[in-house]
Amino acid sequence: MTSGAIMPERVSPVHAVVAATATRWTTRNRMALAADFADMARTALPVWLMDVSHRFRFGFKGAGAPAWCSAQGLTLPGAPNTWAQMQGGGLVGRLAFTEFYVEHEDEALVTRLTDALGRGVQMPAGGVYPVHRRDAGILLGGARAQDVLVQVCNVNFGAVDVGAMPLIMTLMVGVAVTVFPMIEGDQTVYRMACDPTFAPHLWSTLAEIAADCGGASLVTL
Amino acid sequence: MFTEHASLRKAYDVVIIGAGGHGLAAAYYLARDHGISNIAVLEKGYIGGGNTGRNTTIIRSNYLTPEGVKFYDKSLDLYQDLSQDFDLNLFYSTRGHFTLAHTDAAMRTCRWRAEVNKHYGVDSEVVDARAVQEACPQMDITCAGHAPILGALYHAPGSIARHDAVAWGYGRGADMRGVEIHQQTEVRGIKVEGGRVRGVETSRGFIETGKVLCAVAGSTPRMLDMVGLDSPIFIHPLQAMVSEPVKAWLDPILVSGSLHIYVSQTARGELVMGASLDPYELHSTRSTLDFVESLSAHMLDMFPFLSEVKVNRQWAGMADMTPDFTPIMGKTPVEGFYLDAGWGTWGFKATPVAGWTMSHTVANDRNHELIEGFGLDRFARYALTGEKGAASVGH
Amino acid sequence: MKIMTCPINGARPVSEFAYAGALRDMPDPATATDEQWAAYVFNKQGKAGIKREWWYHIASGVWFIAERDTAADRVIRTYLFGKEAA
Amino acid sequence: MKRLPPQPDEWIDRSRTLDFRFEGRAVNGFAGDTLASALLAAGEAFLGRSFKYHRPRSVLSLANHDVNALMQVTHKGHSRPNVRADVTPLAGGEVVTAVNTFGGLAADKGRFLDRLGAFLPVGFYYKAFYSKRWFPYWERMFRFMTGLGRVDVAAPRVRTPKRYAFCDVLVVGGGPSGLAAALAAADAGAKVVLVDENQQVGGSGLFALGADAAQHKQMNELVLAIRSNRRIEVMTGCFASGYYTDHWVPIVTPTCIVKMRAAAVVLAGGAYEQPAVFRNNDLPGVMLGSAAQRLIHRYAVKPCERAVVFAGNDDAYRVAADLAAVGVVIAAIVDLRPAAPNSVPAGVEVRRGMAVVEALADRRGLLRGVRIATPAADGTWDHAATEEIACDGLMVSVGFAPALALAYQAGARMRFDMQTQQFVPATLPDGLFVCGRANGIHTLPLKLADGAEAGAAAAAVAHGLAPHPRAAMIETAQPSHPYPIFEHPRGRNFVDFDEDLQLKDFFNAAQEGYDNIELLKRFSTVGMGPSQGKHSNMNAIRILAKIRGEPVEKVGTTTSRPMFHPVPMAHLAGRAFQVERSTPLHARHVAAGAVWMPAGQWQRPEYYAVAGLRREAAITAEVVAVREAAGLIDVGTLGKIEVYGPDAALFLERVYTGRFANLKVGMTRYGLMVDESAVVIDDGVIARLSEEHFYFTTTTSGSATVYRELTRWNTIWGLNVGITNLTGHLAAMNLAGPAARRILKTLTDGNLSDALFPYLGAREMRVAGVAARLLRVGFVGELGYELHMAADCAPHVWDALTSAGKPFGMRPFGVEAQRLLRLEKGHVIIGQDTDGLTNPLEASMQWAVKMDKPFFVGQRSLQILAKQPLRQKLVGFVLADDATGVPKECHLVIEAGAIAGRVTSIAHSPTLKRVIGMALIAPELATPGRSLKIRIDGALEIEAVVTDLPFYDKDGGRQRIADGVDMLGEAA
Repeated sequence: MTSGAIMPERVSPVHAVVAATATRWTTRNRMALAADFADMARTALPVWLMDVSHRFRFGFKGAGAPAWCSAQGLTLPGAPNTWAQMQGGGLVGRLAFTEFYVEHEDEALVTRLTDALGRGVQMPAGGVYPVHRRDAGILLGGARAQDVLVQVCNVNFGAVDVGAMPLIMTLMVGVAVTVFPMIEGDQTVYRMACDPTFAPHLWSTLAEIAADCGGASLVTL
Repeated sequence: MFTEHASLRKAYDVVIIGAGGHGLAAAYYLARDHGISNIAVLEKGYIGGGNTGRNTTIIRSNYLTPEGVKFYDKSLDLYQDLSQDFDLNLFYSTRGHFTLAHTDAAMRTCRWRAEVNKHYGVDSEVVDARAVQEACPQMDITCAGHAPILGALYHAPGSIARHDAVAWGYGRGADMRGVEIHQQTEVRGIKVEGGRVRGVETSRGFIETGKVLCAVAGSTPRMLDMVGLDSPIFIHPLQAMVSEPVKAWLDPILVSGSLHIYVSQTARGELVMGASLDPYELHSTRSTLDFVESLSAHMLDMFPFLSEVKVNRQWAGMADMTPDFTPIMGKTPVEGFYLDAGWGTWGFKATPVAGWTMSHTVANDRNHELIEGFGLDRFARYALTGEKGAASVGH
Repeated sequence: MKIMTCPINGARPVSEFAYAGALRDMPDPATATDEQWAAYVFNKQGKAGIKREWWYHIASGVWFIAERDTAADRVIRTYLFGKEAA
Repeated sequence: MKRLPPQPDEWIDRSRTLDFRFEGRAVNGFAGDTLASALLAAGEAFLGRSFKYHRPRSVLSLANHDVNALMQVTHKGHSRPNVRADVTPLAGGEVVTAVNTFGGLAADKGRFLDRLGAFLPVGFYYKAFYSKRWFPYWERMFRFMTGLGRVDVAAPRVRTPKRYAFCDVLVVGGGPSGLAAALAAADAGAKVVLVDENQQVGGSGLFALGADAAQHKQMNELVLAIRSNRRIEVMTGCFASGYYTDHWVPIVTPTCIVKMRAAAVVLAGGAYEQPAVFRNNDLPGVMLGSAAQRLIHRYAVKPCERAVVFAGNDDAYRVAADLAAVGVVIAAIVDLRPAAPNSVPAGVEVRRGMAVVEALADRRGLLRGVRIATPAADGTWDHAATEEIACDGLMVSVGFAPALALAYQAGARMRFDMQTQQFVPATLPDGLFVCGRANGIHTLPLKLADGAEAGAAAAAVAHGLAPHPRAAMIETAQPSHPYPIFEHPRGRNFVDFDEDLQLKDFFNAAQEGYDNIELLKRFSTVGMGPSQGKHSNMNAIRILAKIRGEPVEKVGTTTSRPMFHPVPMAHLAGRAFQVERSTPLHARHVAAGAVWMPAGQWQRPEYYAVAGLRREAAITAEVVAVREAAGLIDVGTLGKIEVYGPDAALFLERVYTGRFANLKVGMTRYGLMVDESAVVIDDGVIARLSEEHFYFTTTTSGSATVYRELTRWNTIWGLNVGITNLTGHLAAMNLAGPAARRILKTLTDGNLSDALFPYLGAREMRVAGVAARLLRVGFVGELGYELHMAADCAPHVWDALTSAGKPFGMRPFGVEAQRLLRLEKGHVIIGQDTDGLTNPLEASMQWAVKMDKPFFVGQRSLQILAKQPLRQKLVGFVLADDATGVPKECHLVIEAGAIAGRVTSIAHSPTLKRVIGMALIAPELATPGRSLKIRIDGALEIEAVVTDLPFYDKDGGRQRIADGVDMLGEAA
């Protein structure tokens, strides 16, 4: 493996495809991430990709899910298919009506939620069920991010009102993806989550098109 | 060549609904072999304007079930002499037919078909990837690395023919024998009394008859509704496309289940290409863009050098599908109402034998032995034929 | 490409959906005759017309009902199963 | 022809000369030239040979349907067929030859066919050459002659950046009405995309000038307004290849397709000028008036020195004016109409009420003059009273056919308008608008007004407003002559230049009974060539109307289908995305030397290559390892589903054939799934992790569809359960073999004792520090643990097991070894040992079906089937030890000369040292000890004996190995 002698406990679903080009590595949340371009300002690139699979993810669903969400002190996204910012750079997304998706840097926080809901083998709280998630996390940004999106997805992201904090569940090159558009600085950045077994295909496709658009894949820390 | 008849007669011995290949073939054989020529063939559009003129003209008999193999083998047999019979060149061109296998499951199916075919004396064999490459040296048998070809079912008698001409030949033959072909004549209703057919209501008036043969492919459910029958037939569009003419380079007929392709090159030099059914029910012949997009992508996996070759035209037909990929033929619970339907994507190759067996069935009011097992009643008995087995092995 | 409107995710190209056939009422297995049951299992009422159909939004896993004219390919309306009135 | 001095709006850049080769000769043109304009300017008289008779031809329209000027273009190392010279920009450096010649354009050996013409009437090939004996030879010759350009089989795969795009109003066509429409829509606030297939917008407004300076000024101002409008995106050199449902219009650019989703569409594609039909109307030098105007204004090419203009409308006089303006002598205007317009250019002779009935060729086959006569309305003329006029150019302006293809595809209904003698839209679908010549509006001021209205209406629709009704424009001009078609006893009066169809061919076809437009099209192939009838369909309809004695409207038109112009497959294919899935352990398999086999979207290790071992030997080694020590296989492709809730058990009882209500917490049970017709569709292992929490697996291919179908069922049932698909989020691996427990022990503190974790048990514990679910299963027939854990941690666990297993002789094993192991154990693989129609009774799986449950999917159908005799039955068999051959899967079982079944699985068992298998056979044969005949490749018949399953470890002792008991072979 390109990622050094001791294999960290966690492996990014896109590790192998990234490893094909990566030369510098760093470890984050017990996961090896490529660190090429790490010192470069993202905004300098017309389009860039970033592997954020190291973040911790967790979901819950069921009739009691909205109430449980609030009970855990999480901001409840009011409308279906919207998301809310969490302390410390995490987010909670509301998938349709009664399913929620949580993604955060802080393992302790995610563990607390998981435990609060019980470890599966125990009885779940009334009408709320845990959803075990290990999505691949991909960040797409840059002035020409749109040029990449219009080659992979039929949704008109140019017309999306980012301010309304929507999340969009759609297909990208045949892969089911949940997209969280967000403003970072003066750029719109697209945070995406997908089934990790599709991630290598999605990543290499996005990377190929990004490269055609003069971009690159990178990790900034 | 086709006599125009100013008006419909009051009564006919047999009314055939649908002047496609099947209906006209049945009329032809009724007149030629059974001495029944007081026949009206009713067509709401024009001769051969339905699936007869919309298919990709492939003719083969390498089926999976004994019923299927025997039936289609007879069809090929009848095809051999049609050009002479009609004094019309059908361009019946024997090219050899490869069913490509990209997975071991597909190889198993090929072997299954080959064995059943051989058992009934049909010329089929399993060949390896090298044999495929020799027959089509231009092909990238790794299919761009996505789906390497492991081998194929080779069916030497596989042929193509000029589809319109088949309908024209049968039509002219029937016309010469006194059969009346009425184009632009739509069936509005079928009169049934005491479980028996009495007549047909058309856009040009009512006609009496005791025997109605329904050979209307995509319109079958509408006709069945007129006689109060339901069936497992469901209608999905089947699309195809054709390239600009290029000099001859492709001889065999190639079919790939994994890549959803079938392709052959016509005598004019066009590549005729088809794929799988549209994904949902639709009673229309509209075209879709995603069809030509995905079919082109798969074609280029197999033939990268066609990148600059242009697609000239696309079209669609309405395929009358059945749950077991086998037609529904013969007598029905309604006396005097005979069905020739459920042709899905394989109706053209069956044109002669369907007409031949249905003419026998209508003339004698007894199912021809070759279509035993194709009856509408098989579903209530859960006695589906195994043709679908092929499609499902390895799924 | 055809546009289909998911009651939850909104208007999307039909390629984002899976079609699962017409909505059919299952006869009571206890009282249905064998013939009635076989008809339920196999027959399709295949005639063109306005049909209530199962559609599935692949990316979100949402099942819903579409009322569609199968001759004109016109979607009249879509709604969640059981929420027809809404 | 020769190059003119600079013209005001010329498209060529005289500062950039481009060299290329044509038919072996060095030629040059300017940047901005098309292949055709460069060749004409260079004095080339012939550009191609016709499809059937190989007659020399040149440009006809210069409007992308000059199918007789198709080229084979070799550039940058590879060659493209059927390149359209009339519209393809000159690149420089290309090597160009005419397609479909034998021995070159000039010396084409095919030209003898022109003399054979009399023997090659329409559909001639239907009436000849069909003797069974001779057809193959004749067909080979025929295929050699047909087919236009050549495919370069060495050409590379081209991947194109196909993309989606969105706009409020899409305007197709950048002529006067299209420009006006775009401007009006933009002024109404719409985001507009304007597409024009020409290299520059302006359309006829800038070439059909008639030397009219005012029009020239007005048009240039309009173009400027468009260019400077920030709401309008202009795409030139691009065309809309079709109209698809819901305003979905692919725009073909030189490099890719842009899939445009518009809220409203304006079709302003104008009209195709139509040829007149007279003898030798295909001679080089004969062209449409608009072609001459394009040559002059766009490419500064002088069409000829001395011209006759064949007029059927006033446009012809503008053509004459444009010709005269560049110094062409107008020998005469031959006007079909008895009354010519007022504005006749000074000094030009106008022959009113006369027609060109024949073009005359000199020895080289070039135009030397025309014969004119006075025609009757039916196209006949007095052969005694004709005269000749010398000329080297004949410009034909007798009529137009509207470009309505996309409107037809959108479902518009047309009517035939007598005033303009063309089809115009009668009813249009919502959000679709047609303006300009396609709408029957031909004169400039009206076109501008018509376009502006269409654009405003489209913008309204795009903004969700009701389109205000459009005022009906009244066109007073008569741009199209009703019957510009003239018979000639010696024929060669072409109707379809693609297919070389002459007037008499249509009469013959009708004679044969192909006398409705669809049959005529199919029999004669009119309009079936690359130009798709752009210059032939309208005249064909007129001819048929005359033959049938019916009005044109009654004859109707044939259906129009995409492509509007042919589109390269690479454009349609784009990047050709191929969805592929890989488990988290993919890289581990690569490192371990996996040989891959496809499994749906997955690639799975078939086996792991071992240096010095052949495939079979490597697989056997894996089997032996599992039987005697241990093996590890990635089963992460299995579907993994979780069900929670008070009704969880009830739900499973409904979707599986077995019973789960009584399944104890911490235990697993095999589950079989059938569809409503009782056909076996899936199976898996169901674990009960708590009263209201189940976790289960599905087959690899079933994962998505089973989850989907389960959620659909519960949408109907409304049971209180939560169903989750964890397939991709969890990894799974099966550690199996007598050493499995000992290996596992080294990595977990969990209690693995048989008492606390018995066979078929399910437990949660940490393995190598990773939280995992362990299912004690026996698919391969040994002590085994299926480990399920978070996908991101799976490689860590795999590595840990791999090193922990080393001392025990553990090996990774692939799908092929697993297949063999489960076969020894008599376990069925759904889809291999069953097919699309097999029910559980036939699959000998009654044991997994509990008919006494209140309900499960497929139960009622099974009750019906249970009353019927079995059709087939799945059995095990072994080959006699002295068997002289080994059958393969799907070889047939033969009984009394008839097919009695087939082999579904077969292999040589390294464990039992003999060939074992399973077969679906006729029930009457399915008794243990019964001998079967299996036919190999349709010949040799091998003897086999039906045996009970399983073949190996019948009492299942090995899966139940208790603690401490050491059943390790010497291998350990």
